[in-house]
Amino acid sequence: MDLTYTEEEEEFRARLRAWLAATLPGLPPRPDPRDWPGRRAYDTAWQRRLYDAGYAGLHWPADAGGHGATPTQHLIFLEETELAGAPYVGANFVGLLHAGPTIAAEGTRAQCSRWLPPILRGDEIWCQGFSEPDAGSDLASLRTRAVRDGDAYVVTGSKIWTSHAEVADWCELLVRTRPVSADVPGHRGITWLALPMNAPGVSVRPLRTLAGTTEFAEMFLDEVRVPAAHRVGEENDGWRVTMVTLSFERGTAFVGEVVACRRTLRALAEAARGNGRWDDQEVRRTLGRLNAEFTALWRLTQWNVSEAQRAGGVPGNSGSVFKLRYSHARQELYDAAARVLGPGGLDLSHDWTADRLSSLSYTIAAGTSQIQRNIVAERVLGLPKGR
Amino acid sequence: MDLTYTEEEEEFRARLRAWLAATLPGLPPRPDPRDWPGRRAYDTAWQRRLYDAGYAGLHWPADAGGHGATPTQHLIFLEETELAGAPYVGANFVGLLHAGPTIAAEGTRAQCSRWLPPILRGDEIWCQGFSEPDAGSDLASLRTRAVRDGDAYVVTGSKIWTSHAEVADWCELLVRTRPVSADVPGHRGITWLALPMNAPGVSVRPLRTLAGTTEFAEMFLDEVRVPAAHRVGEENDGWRVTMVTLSFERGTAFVGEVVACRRTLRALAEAARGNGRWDDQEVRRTLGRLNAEFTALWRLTQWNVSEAQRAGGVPGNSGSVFKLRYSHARQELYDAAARVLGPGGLDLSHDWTADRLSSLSYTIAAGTSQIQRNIVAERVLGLPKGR
Amino acid sequence: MDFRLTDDQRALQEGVRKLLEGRFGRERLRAAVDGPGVGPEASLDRALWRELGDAGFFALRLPERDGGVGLGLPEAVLAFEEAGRALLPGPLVATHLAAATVPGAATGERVVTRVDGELVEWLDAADHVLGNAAGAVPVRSVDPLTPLHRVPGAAGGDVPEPDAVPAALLTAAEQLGSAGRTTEAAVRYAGEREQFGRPIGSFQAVKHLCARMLVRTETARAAVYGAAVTGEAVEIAGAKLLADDAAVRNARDCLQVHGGMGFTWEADVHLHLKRAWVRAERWPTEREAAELLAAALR
Amino acid sequence: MDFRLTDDQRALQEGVRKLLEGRFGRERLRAAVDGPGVGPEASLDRALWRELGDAGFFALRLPERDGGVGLGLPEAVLAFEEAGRALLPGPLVATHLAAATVPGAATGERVVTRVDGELVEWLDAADHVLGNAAGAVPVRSVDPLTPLHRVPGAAGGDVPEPDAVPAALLTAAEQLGSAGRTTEAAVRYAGEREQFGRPIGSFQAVKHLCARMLVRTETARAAVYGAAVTGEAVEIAGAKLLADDAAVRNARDCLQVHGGMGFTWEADVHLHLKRAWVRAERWPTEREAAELLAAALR
Repeated sequence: MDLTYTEEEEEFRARLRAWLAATLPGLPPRPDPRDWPGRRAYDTAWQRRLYDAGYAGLHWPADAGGHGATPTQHLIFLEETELAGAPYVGANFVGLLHAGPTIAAEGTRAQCSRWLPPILRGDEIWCQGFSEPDAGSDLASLRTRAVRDGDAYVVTGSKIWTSHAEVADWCELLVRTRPVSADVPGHRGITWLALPMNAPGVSVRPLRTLAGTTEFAEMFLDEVRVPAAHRVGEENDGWRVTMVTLSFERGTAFVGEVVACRRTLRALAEAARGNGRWDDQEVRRTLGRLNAEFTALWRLTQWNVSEAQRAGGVPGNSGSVFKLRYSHARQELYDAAARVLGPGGLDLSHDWTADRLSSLSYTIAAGTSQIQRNIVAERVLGLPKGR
Repeated sequence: MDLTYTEEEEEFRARLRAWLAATLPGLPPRPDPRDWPGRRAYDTAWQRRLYDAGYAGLHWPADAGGHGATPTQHLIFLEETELAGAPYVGANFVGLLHAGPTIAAEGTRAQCSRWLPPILRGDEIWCQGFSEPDAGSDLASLRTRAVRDGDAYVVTGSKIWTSHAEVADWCELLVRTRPVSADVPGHRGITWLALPMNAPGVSVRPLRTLAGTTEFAEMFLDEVRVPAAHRVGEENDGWRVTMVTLSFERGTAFVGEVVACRRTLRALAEAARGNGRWDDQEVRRTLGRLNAEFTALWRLTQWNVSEAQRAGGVPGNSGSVFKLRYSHARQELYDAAARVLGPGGLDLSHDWTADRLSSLSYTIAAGTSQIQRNIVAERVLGLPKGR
Repeated sequence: MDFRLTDDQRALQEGVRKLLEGRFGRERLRAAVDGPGVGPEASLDRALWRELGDAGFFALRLPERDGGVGLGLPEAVLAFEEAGRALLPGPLVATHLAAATVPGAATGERVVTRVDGELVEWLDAADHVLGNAAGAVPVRSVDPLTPLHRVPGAAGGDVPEPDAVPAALLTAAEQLGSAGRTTEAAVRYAGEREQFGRPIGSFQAVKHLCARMLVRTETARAAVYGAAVTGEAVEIAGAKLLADDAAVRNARDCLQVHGGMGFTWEADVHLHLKRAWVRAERWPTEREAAELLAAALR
Repeated sequence: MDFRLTDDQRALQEGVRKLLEGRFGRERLRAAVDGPGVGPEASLDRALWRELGDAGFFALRLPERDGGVGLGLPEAVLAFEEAGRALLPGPLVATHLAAATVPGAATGERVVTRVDGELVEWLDAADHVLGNAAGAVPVRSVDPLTPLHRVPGAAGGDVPEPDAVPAALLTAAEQLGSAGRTTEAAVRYAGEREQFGRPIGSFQAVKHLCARMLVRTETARAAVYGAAVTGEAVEIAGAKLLADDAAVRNARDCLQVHGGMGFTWEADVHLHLKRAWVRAERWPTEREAAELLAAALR
C-alpha cells in the first residue's frame, strides 16, 4: 500500500505543472456552450497544444503515436490538468479515448496511419454511433442495418446520444450485418465501421436534454455508403472489437471528475459558511459525509489505477463498483448544493443548479445503475444469471 | 372523506373505555416472558374476561359466535385496548385471527361447534403450522407430507416459526397430499388439517431468535395420525381455504402496533428532551419526520378500514402497501431510539434496544419486503410477471 | 367514519380531471413548454384562468351566498391534486386563497400571487400580490413553467401568515397529484419498453422501483387527505413533508425507469421534477416541517 | 504509487486469517456465544490472548528493537480487518495500542482496555485500563461477546486523547472485515437457498442487495487502506464513518437475504450486526465524524 509517487512520476508532474502554468494564461476565452464550431475549434486547438508539447495520446502505445504512459502518469496528467483548470478533452473525447484505441488495437497498419495521427494532432474529431432509440441498456439489440454492396456497406438506421455529431469528421459506428435469429444472438452479427460524417445520407438533429441544452444529437442514416475498407476488424466481429477497448479502461475514467467534485464540495462549504446554512447541523454534516465519500472515491481511483498498472487493464468489474458509488455520490453532491443554496437552488444562474440537472444522467448513461448492479452481482460476486 | 365516528361508534368506544377502566386494575401482574404456561394462563384469562363482557370474537360473524362488528368497531376496539394498556391478544392470536375465521368460513357445522366456542372463551389456543425451513417466501413449496390411511392422515415433516407451540392445543396445519409434478403446481396439492398438539409423534423445540428469546418454535411431525374429520375444506384445496382468511383481513392488522409506535415516538421525544439529544437538529428532525410517518400510517389504516367497511375485505394489495411502509418505518423508529439513547442504545435493559432487535424481523416475517414489492408491482400496478 | 371519497367528491375529481384534460392536455402543456414565452417571460393563459374561475376552481371554498361553491378543504385538495397531475401552471394556490379577499380572484378575472419565504411565483403576470414583494428580482427559474422572483431578506420569522397553512396543504395536494402521475407514467413505460427481449417492467429492479413509487404515493395520499379533513397545522406540515418527498423521489425514479428517454426535454418527467422542486421550497420546507412536527411531539 | 498490497502484506493477511481460522473458527465462536459466560460475565480466553501475543498481533507496530514486529498502520489494519471478519472478541484495539506503554500488553500476558466516550469494553476481564473508569456501572450489552460498562459523565470534550485516532482506524478496519464477511455470507446463502425453484440469488432484488453490499465494502476498503497509509486524522474519521456504515448496513442486508434464517440465534449474522453497533459507538460516532469532516472542508 504505497501512495507515494516515484521520482520519475514526480518529475513528470512537475514538468506538466510548469507547462500548464506557462500555457493556460495564453488560451483564448472559452466559447459559448451553444457555439459548436467554436467549441470544436477551441478543443482541437488545445489538443494541438498538447500534441506540440508531447502530451497528446499520453496513454496510447508508442507504435500508435502515443507515449505509452503508465496508468499512474495518466492519473497525474488528468489530476493536474483538472487542478489547473485546463480545458477538457471535449470534442476529442471519442477519438482519444475510444475510437483511437480501438483502431490502434484492431485496425490495419493503413487504418492506423490514416486515422490516428489526425486524432492526436486535433485535426479530426470523432463521434460515437452506438446507442439507438430501441437499444439502450441492451446495446446488442441494435438494428441499424448494413448491407454489403460491392466494395461498400449500405447503412440505414438511426443512432442517438451522439455527442459532437454536428462537428465530427468521423463516427465509430456499430451496425448489424447479420440478422438476429435463433442461432445468431444479438451481439454476434455486429460490425464496426468508420463513417465519414460528410457522406451523403447522414443527417444530424440536435437532441435537447432536460437541462435545456443540446449536448447530444440524433443521427439518421439513409442508405449511406461506407467503403468496406473502413471496417475495423472482421465482419460480424464488431462487438468484440468494441469490447477490447472497453476492457482497456485503466481506472482513470473519472479522475478529472472526482477532482472537480472535491473542489465543488469545498466551494459548497464556503458558500454555506457565507450564507448561514453552515449553522444547520444537517447541512453541515451532509457536507462532512460527502467529504468522506469523495476522499474514498479518490482512494478507490488510486486503487484501480494501481491494479491497472500491474495487471494491465482494470476489468470492467471494478469499474462498475466505482461507477455505482460515484454516480450516486455526485447526485448527492448536487442535492447538497440545493440545500446550501435554499431558494437559490431554483435559480439556473447558479452553475450548481444547472449541474444538478446534468447529474441526473449519471445513474443512466453508460450503463444504468440497475445494469451495473447486475454486472457486479453476476461477474464479480458470481451470482447466477436471472431467467 | 369523513373521519368522524357515528354516534353508535362513539357509544361503543365509551362503553369499551369504561369497561377497560374498570377491568384493567384488577388484572394480575404480567407473567415473565419466558414462562410459557404462565403466559398462556394470563392470555386466556384475559380472553375469558373479554368473552364475559361480550367483546370476544368482536369481528366474527354472529353465526360463528361472534358479534359481527364492523371493521370500524374493530379498529376502535384495537385502538382503545392499546391506548388503555390492555393485554395483547397473545396466545389467542392464531385462534381468533386466523384458524377461527378459517373454520368459520370453510368448516362444517360440526367443526364450527367443536372448535369455535373454546377459542372465544379462551379455553383452547391454536398455533400455526405453515412455514417450513425450506418453504418460506415460497410457501407453496411446502413438503410436510400427509398420506391417507383409513380415516386418518399420517403426517410427517417439520414446521418452523410456530408461536405458542409449546402451550397450544391445536395447530392449523398445511400439508402436502399430492406430490408436485409437471401437471400439479405446488399450491394445488395442499390440505388444511387441525392437528391436536398432544397427538403422538408431535415434538416441539423452542427456536431462539437473535433477540435471545424463544418466541417461536420448530415443530417436528413423525407419522402423526390426524383424523380425516379434522380436515377443513376438500383434500388438496387447502391453499384456497387458507387464502380465504387472508383476504378476510379488514385493514385492522396493525392498528395496535401503530398506536403503540406513536406512543413510543412521544416517549422518545421526552427522553431526548431529558438527555440533551433534542438539541441535535438531526435527532430532533428525525423524530419530527417519524411523526409525519406514523400519522400518515394511522390515516392509511383508517383508509383501509373504510374500504373494508364498504367493500367487504381489503384486498391484500393495500395490505402490502401498508406493510411495506410500516415495517420500514418501525425499523426507523428503533434506529431513532438508538440515536436518542446514544451509548445507552447498546444496553438491553432499555426496552427500545430489545425492541430494536425484534423489529429486524418486520421486513422479513409474513412476506419479505421483496415479496411485497412483487405483489404491489404485479397485482396492483399490473406489471408483467418476471420469468 | 368513512374516509373514502363520497360520490360527490368522486364526481368533482373526475370533473376537474376532464376539464384539465380538455383545456390543458399534453399538447397544450408541450406548447407552453416549447413556446416562446417560457422562462422569466412566461405568460399566463388568461383565457384558461377565467375558465378555471368559471368552473369554480378558485371559488370552491367560498360560501354559496358569496357566489362560491361552498365546499371545503377536502374538495379543494382533490381539485389541486388534479392540477398537480396535469402540471397546470400559474399561481393557483394564491389565487384560490384570495377568492374571498381580492375582488376578481374567485372568478379568475384577476390573477393573484403571494410571497412565500423569499420567493414569488408569476410576479409579472399577477394583478395582485399577497405579501410584500418590494425589491423582488427575477430569477432564472429551473421550472420552465414557473417564473420566479426572489425577494431578498423576505424569509419570514417563525410564525407564518394565516394563509400559510392552507397554502401548504394545497401545495401538498399538487405534489400528490404529480407523484401519482409519475407513478402511472413509469408503470406505462415499463410495460411498453422492451430490452433484452422483454418489457423492462418484468425485471424485478424496475418492478420494485415502481412499487416504491406507489407506496410513496399512497402514503402521501393518506397524509394529505387526512390533513384536509382535520385541517390541523401539524398534520398539514406532515402531509407537505411526505408529499414533497413523494413528488421529488417519484419524479427521479420515473426518470430512472425511462432511462435515456427520461433525460430528454421531450419527456414530461423533468417538468414534474422541476415543479416538485419549486413546490418543495414553499413553506414549510422539509427542514421547517420536520421542526414543526418535532415540536408537536408531547 | 502502488496502492495494492505488497507480497509481505498479503502474507501477513493470510497468516492472520489462518491463525484465526485455526484458533477461533466457527465452532469456537459458537461455543463462546452459546457458552455459560456470555453477557456481562463473559470471560476472555486468556490462552487465545497469549497466542495472539505470540503471533505479534499486539506488538505488530512496536519497533523490532523493543521486541516488536516493526510494522506500521497498514499492516495493523490488515490484521484488525481479519479480527473483524472472524468476530474475534476482546479489547483488541486497546491492548494493541498499549503495547508500548503497558508491560505485558505486547505479549498478550496482560489484557488492556480503554475508556471510549462513556463506554468501556471488557472492564472486568482487563488487567489494565487506559483512561479513568471510576464509577463504571455494568450494562446488559447487546453484543453477547462484548461485555460493556458505562462511565457516567465520561463523555469527553471535543479533543480526544492521542490514542483515539489510531483506535478509530483500527476499529474501522474491524468494521471493514465484518462488512466483507457478511457480503460473502449473503452471496453464499443466495447461491444455495432455493425458493420458487431457483436460487434466490438469481432474483434481481437479492442480486442487487448483494451488489450494494460489495460496493459499500470496497468503498470502505479504499477509505480504510488510504487512511492507514496517510494516517491523517480527518481521513481516518472518514474511514470510520464509511466502515461503520458498511458494517451495519451490510449486516442488515445480509440478514434480509437470509430471511427467517437470519433472524435465528444460530445464524452468525446477528453477531456481526451487534458488534458493528458496538463499534459504531466508539469515537468518532457518525455524528462526530461528520462534524470533523465538515470542519476540515476549507
